[in-house]
Amino acid sequence: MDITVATPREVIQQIPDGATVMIGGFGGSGAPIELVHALIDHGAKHLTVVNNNAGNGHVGLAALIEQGQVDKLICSFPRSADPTVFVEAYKANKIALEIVPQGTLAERIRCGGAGIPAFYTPTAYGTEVAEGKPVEEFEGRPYIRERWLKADYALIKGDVGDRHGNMTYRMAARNFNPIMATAAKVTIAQVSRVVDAGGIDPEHVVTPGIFVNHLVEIANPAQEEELNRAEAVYP
Amino acid sequence: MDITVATPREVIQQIPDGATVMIGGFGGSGAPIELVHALIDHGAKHLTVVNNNAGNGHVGLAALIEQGQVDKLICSFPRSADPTVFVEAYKANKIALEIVPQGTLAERIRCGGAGIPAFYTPTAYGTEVAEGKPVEEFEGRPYIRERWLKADYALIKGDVGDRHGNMTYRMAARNFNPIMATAAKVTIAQVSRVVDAGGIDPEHVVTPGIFVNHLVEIANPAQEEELNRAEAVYP
Amino acid sequence: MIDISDIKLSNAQIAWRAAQDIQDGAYVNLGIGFPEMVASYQPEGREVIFHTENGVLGFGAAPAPGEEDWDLINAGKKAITQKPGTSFFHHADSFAMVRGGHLDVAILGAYQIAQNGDLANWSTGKGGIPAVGGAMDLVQSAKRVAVVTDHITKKGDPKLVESCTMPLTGVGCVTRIYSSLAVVDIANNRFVLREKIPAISLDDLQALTGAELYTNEGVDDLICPEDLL
Amino acid sequence: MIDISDIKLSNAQIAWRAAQDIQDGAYVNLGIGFPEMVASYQPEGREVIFHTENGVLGFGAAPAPGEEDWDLINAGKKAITQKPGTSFFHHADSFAMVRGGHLDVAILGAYQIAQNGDLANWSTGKGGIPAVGGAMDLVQSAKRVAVVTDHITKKGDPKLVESCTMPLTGVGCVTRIYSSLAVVDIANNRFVLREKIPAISLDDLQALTGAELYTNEGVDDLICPEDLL
Repeated sequence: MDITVATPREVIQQIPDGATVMIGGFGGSGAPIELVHALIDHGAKHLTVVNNNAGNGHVGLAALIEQGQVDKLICSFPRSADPTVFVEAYKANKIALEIVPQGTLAERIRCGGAGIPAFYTPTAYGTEVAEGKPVEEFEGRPYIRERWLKADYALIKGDVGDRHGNMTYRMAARNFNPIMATAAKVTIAQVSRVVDAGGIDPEHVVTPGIFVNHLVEIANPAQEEELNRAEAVYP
Repeated sequence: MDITVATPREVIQQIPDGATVMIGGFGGSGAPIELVHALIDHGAKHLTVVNNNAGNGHVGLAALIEQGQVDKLICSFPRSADPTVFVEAYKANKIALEIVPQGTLAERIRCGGAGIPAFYTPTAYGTEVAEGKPVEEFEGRPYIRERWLKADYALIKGDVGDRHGNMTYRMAARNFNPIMATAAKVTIAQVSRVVDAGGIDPEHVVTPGIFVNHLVEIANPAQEEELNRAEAVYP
Repeated sequence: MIDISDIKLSNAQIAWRAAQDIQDGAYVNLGIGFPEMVASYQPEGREVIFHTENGVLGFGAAPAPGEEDWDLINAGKKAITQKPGTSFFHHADSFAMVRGGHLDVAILGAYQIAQNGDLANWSTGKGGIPAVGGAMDLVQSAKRVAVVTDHITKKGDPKLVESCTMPLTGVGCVTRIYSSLAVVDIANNRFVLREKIPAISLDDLQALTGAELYTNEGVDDLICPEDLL
Repeated sequence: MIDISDIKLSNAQIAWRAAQDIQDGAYVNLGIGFPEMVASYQPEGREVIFHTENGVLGFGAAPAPGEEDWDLINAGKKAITQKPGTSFFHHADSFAMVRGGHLDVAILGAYQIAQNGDLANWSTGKGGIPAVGGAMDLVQSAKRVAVVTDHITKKGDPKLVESCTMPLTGVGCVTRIYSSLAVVDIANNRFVLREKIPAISLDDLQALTGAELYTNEGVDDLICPEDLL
């Protein structure tokens, strides 16, 4: 069993127009820049993207939005050091925005992967984010009901991956990546290093291979923060 | 910050009669035998115990039941190689039993720790286990609603623990231990080895210390399977 | 009624037949006991990754006697081993895999299977102590749920029935039955006979089955290696 | 109206005051920006463990410029460091800690705080782009939710109000306010003044506050180190 592929292109090109795509990362940390750039090269349009943020500068998710490929963004925090691209698209009504509190976003994704269609949370009760959502009391405290979130594709970034798809992450670059891997029909992962099965201690696997469909080695991945400091623009 | 204690006794003795106690382990794997035996020595009664099973032989959970300390057991599978103790108590109406499907049990515990009072699952829909539980359709499929499960105390077993309470586990002995650690007001953990903060690679921590209140080193913990093969009886 | 004791397949043969349908690269959960035998008959050249509810994926075969490490067991509490690609995780993550529909195949035993796919395999309903374990999660959520079973009970009653009389494990969940006499699919709320052992006639097989067997899509011979006993 | 610009506490002084209330061994989340300053003023001898929403517990201070590793950042996307006892985990686990009530203290900024504990700090409600991040989770679930804030807005309007006019972050969640003029608790749906800076009179403080300040439990002087500017 070997789920590795040589280049992002050969697997990214299966993503059709209109797909829902989860993109890992929190800001630039853990963002699968090379996979996102392959998605720009591929050109799929009318995407719904799930990410914590809305991109920064003119690379990665910001570049995907700048290319007009994203119809809707589901995120918790569409602000960043340089959110120009998203802000312009949003103000021009070129992109729809669904704001989800960060913990609710994480749990909706986990539930999507774990087969739980709905759950109750105290988060956002009594706020405008809760408008229209069912409310119920448990032990005298009010909660709102939230629904799972699933995707057609997840693009995630890890550190080491084996040929079965078992993966580790690097420090805070873990963030949304492991849960997004579980919530998509097809998960495409980039890792800095591919090893043979057995190359990761079974105790240290964070994402078991069952959640990963395609694995590509990007030996020296770009770091969004550094690209932006260099004022990089993609493509 | 140092949450270690020298002996199980000094922390187990705070457990009052009538407490709800989660006990980690799946069968004997990961079962905190020494903590359970300290609970027998302590003598707290009328306990509600949450465990996947119902004990085996005459040690650990089986011995706790044999001593008459458990009023109710919440578990998924009260069978084992030698379930005599539980079976006799159950048939004599000395212990109440709540059967929960294993995945639902795990998720109820996780939700207890994660602040989610209720969730929907397809598991057990249409079975007698679902009787009396709310049913709702999502995308045309029926689900039942289950409630979180919390405890006053969790007794868990790990491999290595640091003085902050960060923990690792050993192979399949992980099982219910990490989630029970999150779902109790007070979590008491035994580990084979205590190390200083920094002694566990931050990438390899399975249970962050925020979930652990007391940590005790039991250098060579008993293995339930081996105790039972030796026909051990406690006390 | 026909005596099938001399013609029926052995458990090993049933397990062998079930193993033939598991694709390369599949993630598979095998129930405690008889279903575990399926792991022994994987066709050469296929790599199958086994899941056990208690938090192990990609484990290896049983260790030699005396080599057991009782921290490394399967859902049946039997000792297993690591191999390259093994991973460990906790119970909530393990059942996220199950409930989330990530397992390709779950193979379980059965007391009764109804023609609508209902399965009863956890409680005889006659008192005794109920024990459900992970079965209710597995049958409701694996992509494909199959059963390995004798075709009839020890008393001679059909296990393939119109509707289950025993407490259900799951509703409408089973899609294929590997029995000691036949391979039967469940589609559109009926039993569709795919294969039967040559030694039994259609009429006799029907007589041992509690609901109508549909045969209009063609019935193949069910041939298993004879040395699997 | 009194000009407080010369007498009010600096942000550093407010942060210092908030830090004095954090107990040894506490697990604490600090909001992005001003609240992060609280970490700089932990009293000697207390060990506080900081949580950041993006999956790190027990992290250390900012690295020296040029030493940043951009895989190791906090919720404000600023570089942080590891130290002994650090752990990493994914976002669902991070918010299980938050929502599950495992954090002892969350300290956030505020646009408005109402006397019933309602907090508005995520959206001015005036158009622009809303961005909630993890604030709604934190305020609803940390064991203690406190606010560090100027007592009044730049325009001079009260931030402590009868009821919030801006979009809420959470209802009834704040229990203590560390402002540039006072320490105010929220109890039984009212503002209870605990401490005020000596340079302001009770009447002037009341005039700068949008709801009644209860003083019947005694008001102490709020004294901060003077060199924190």
